[in-house]
Amino acid sequence: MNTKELTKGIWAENPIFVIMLGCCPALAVSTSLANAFGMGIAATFVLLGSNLIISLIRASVPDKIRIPVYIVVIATFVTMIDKFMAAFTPALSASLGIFIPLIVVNCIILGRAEAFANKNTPQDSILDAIGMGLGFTIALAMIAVFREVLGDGKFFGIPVPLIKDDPCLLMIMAPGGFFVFGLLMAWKKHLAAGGAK
Amino acid sequence: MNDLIQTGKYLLIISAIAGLLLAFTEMVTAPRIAENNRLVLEKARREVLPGAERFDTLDLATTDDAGHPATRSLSLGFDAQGKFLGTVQTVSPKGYGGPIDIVLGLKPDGAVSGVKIQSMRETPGLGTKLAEGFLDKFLEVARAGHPVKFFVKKDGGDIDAITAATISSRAFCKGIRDGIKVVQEGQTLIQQRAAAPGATPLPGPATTPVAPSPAPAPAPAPVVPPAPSVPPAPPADPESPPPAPTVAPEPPAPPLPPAIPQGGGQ
Amino acid sequence: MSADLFSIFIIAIFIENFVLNQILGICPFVGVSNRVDSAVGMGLAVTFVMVLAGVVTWSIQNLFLAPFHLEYLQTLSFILVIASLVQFVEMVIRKTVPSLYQALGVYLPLITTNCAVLGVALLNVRKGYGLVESAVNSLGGGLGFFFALLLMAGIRERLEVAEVPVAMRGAPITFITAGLLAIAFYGFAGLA
Amino acid sequence: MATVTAIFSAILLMGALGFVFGAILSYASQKFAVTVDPRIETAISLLPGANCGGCGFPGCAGLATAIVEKGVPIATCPVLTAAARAKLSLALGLADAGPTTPLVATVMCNGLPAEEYRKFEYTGIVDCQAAVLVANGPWLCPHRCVGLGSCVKACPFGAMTLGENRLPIIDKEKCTACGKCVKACPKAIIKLVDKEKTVHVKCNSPEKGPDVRKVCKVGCIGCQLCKKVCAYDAIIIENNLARIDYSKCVQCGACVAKCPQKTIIMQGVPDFKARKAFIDEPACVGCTLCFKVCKFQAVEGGTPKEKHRIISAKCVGCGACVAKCPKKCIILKPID
Repeated sequence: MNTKELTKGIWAENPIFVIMLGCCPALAVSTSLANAFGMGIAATFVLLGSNLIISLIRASVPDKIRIPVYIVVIATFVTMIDKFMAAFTPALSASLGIFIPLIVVNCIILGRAEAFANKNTPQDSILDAIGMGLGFTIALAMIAVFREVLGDGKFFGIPVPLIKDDPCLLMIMAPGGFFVFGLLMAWKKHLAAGGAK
Repeated sequence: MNDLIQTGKYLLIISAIAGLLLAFTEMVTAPRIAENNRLVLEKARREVLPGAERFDTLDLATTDDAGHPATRSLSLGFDAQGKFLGTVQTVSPKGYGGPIDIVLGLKPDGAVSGVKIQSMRETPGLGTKLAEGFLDKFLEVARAGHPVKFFVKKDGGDIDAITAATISSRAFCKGIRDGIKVVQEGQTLIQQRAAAPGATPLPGPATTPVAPSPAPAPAPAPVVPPAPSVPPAPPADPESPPPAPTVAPEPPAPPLPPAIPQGGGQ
Repeated sequence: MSADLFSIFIIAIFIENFVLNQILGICPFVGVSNRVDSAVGMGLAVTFVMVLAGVVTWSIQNLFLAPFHLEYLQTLSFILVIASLVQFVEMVIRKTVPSLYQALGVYLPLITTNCAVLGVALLNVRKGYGLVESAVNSLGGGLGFFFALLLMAGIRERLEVAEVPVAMRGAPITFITAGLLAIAFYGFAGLA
Repeated sequence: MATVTAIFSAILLMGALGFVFGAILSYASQKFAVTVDPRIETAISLLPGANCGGCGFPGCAGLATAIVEKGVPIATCPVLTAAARAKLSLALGLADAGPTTPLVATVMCNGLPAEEYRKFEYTGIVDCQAAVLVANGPWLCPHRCVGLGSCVKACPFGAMTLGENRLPIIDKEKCTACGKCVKACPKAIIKLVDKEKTVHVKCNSPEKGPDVRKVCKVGCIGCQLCKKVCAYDAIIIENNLARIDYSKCVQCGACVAKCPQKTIIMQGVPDFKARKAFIDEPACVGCTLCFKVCKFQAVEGGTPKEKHRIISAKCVGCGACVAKCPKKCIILKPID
């Protein structure tokens, strides 16, 4: 059970900051910590399932229709989760409901399927999925902290004293997402470069 | 050539399996989802029209934004003693990110008794403020009694919009105005139905039972009481059988259920 | 009728620009915008896929899904259509313009998961557009993406020779620029 | 009953869609089949894949097609190591007549005093080609390295960084001598040189001595002292500029010590001191070989069987005698 597969996804090869996949939901959804965790957990769950299935069927897929087959697997998996959650856990679905359809178009899932799952064993694929999922959630949470506190004047829903009366709305809107994302990535590169000048 | 068949066959199998899986999940989950939605709506209706115990549905013909004829089903709320409390309906104006489903309660005199947002897809953090501060302020103004102009301040109304989310605020007000218009137009019918609170609701315009078919959106009842001017709306869905009038203590069929948050339905 | 179409077209390109306003399709937007020629290639490929996908998904929705009440198959069938279209486009480009195929690299298959393409398809259904309206909206969406990508590529080529702090080089400065572009695009919102 | 038809219609629809698209894709894959010669595929996989363009072809794929179809020699790829080249020639069954000595890019400019000799403050586009358009660069010396890093940007292997005085520093291990930096430099200061050699003339200016002194403290003034002191005549003076013939140079350092302008340097030995030969008297057997080989008559002796001694004033430290002495009793020592 080599843990490298697991830990690489969390920080070293963080899906958002390093491989730069899955930025669409990251920017669109990271307006509050609750959303961020919701999206993160949902994405991790789907990534786990799809990586497993794809690594199981990878041998038999003719290369010409590799992408359509993977996408059908992912879409089926996502829709099933969405429906089952809506039916059996209505409360959870109310909060996570809008994220699930977004996951189908999350580049990480197909990215990892294409780059990893169709070349490695199911065990490694599961580890990779967990690592990538956690990395995705952490990155999302980091972005969401800034955007929620600055843009919405709240932290996890609790109003923050100073900012709550006139928060900078730009942070919540699209440009804010871009700025926070860019700055965080620069900070990560700065760290990765050993804190050089 | 055989490669063509071979690949086609492979994708056919995969897609067919996918179709089967989804159909299976749909079959298992659709009724429960409809049930969940109905419960949520039920709670919303009670919340919006305090004190209402029993609801009667009445379908009114109206025209939607593009002028095409459409039916709007109203629920007439009666308290335990059968007194007519007001009407509840779901309006779905088009907001910034898609339809905003609002459950609107109106008192007999047209004042707003209560409003609740069922589902919306507005930009998180901005449009979603409709459900937070905006709603309470809106209710204060609406319940103030004096005739309220349901327009955003910018358009000369009494409602102050959410900053940077004027589109959502305008859509919200439009939904309210639309609801009030429907009730005013159908005022005669409502009075007629409200006038006979004691008796069990007239058998006439009963509702369709929850059709067993997995279709998530059961078609609204095609029959509308023979109002002089308004032509009955053509049955939208040929497939569902004409509803046998069933009298149940509390008509189970929900009015046009709100769009499932995931955005299916017309 | 055509006035309505024109307004859909303009809204799709400027006001509800898929990349800068609705934050969809960021992965290829950042990945391929380092050079103008690969940006043009990607923009055209995405627009082509979007328009075709818009038309095909509309027909599937209205000919198959709605009448048979199979709305739950919506996401699945749409994404299958888009994936096959992208694979088709990939083969065509590989045969006809190999250099563009090399330049786009991994980002060509990633058009499949490009949120913008599926976004357009679902938006067409949610807004209840007709066939022509869907086609126009998809074309507008595609050109909006293409327009944003071109702007970005032009700026990034100049960034190559500008003095950028070490940590900001590459993706971070791209995102900051995209943020500024998004603010600029808000100017168009007044057009609605 | 209705549910069964629903499931059936779902399967039917998805199955039909799947089949239609599967068929279209496989038809397209035949119609648009790209016939790729398998040998080109192997060539691409064995080439370094950096697409640096050092070979003059559009990337490794371009070179691979040229090798397989047009018979271009494998050696045109400067980046390939000898081992990789052998493997490739084996895989393709082609001859491997590649250059044996690995090369490395070296910057032939020392431009030490950056601020003193600056013509103007350049704040335009950060690119050497662009800066050169403005009055031939911001430095007094027209041949000085512009220092805006076009070469650093051109290097696909990340082997170059801008050091102090804005002069590029080249990492010998990473540099694959692909030549991209040589082409990128508007002043043609970077040259591909034998990797082992460490002594270089760090100047590129053919101006006359007095003109060079006006614009640079460490420029070559063409005084020819280095040429005189070199025992292996490895230095050629062309229009006031010394140039080292690397095939002859043994890096004895004599020229480095002699050069009054400190233009010639030995890499890795910043303050190189002049060295003199010393004979270990008891071990000397008087074979007179050192006397014969010394070009500078710095050896006192010549009669066989007598002890020889070095005249340190004349000795330049070229090390010729050290190599020749059969008893290995001559050593070179820096004098302080």
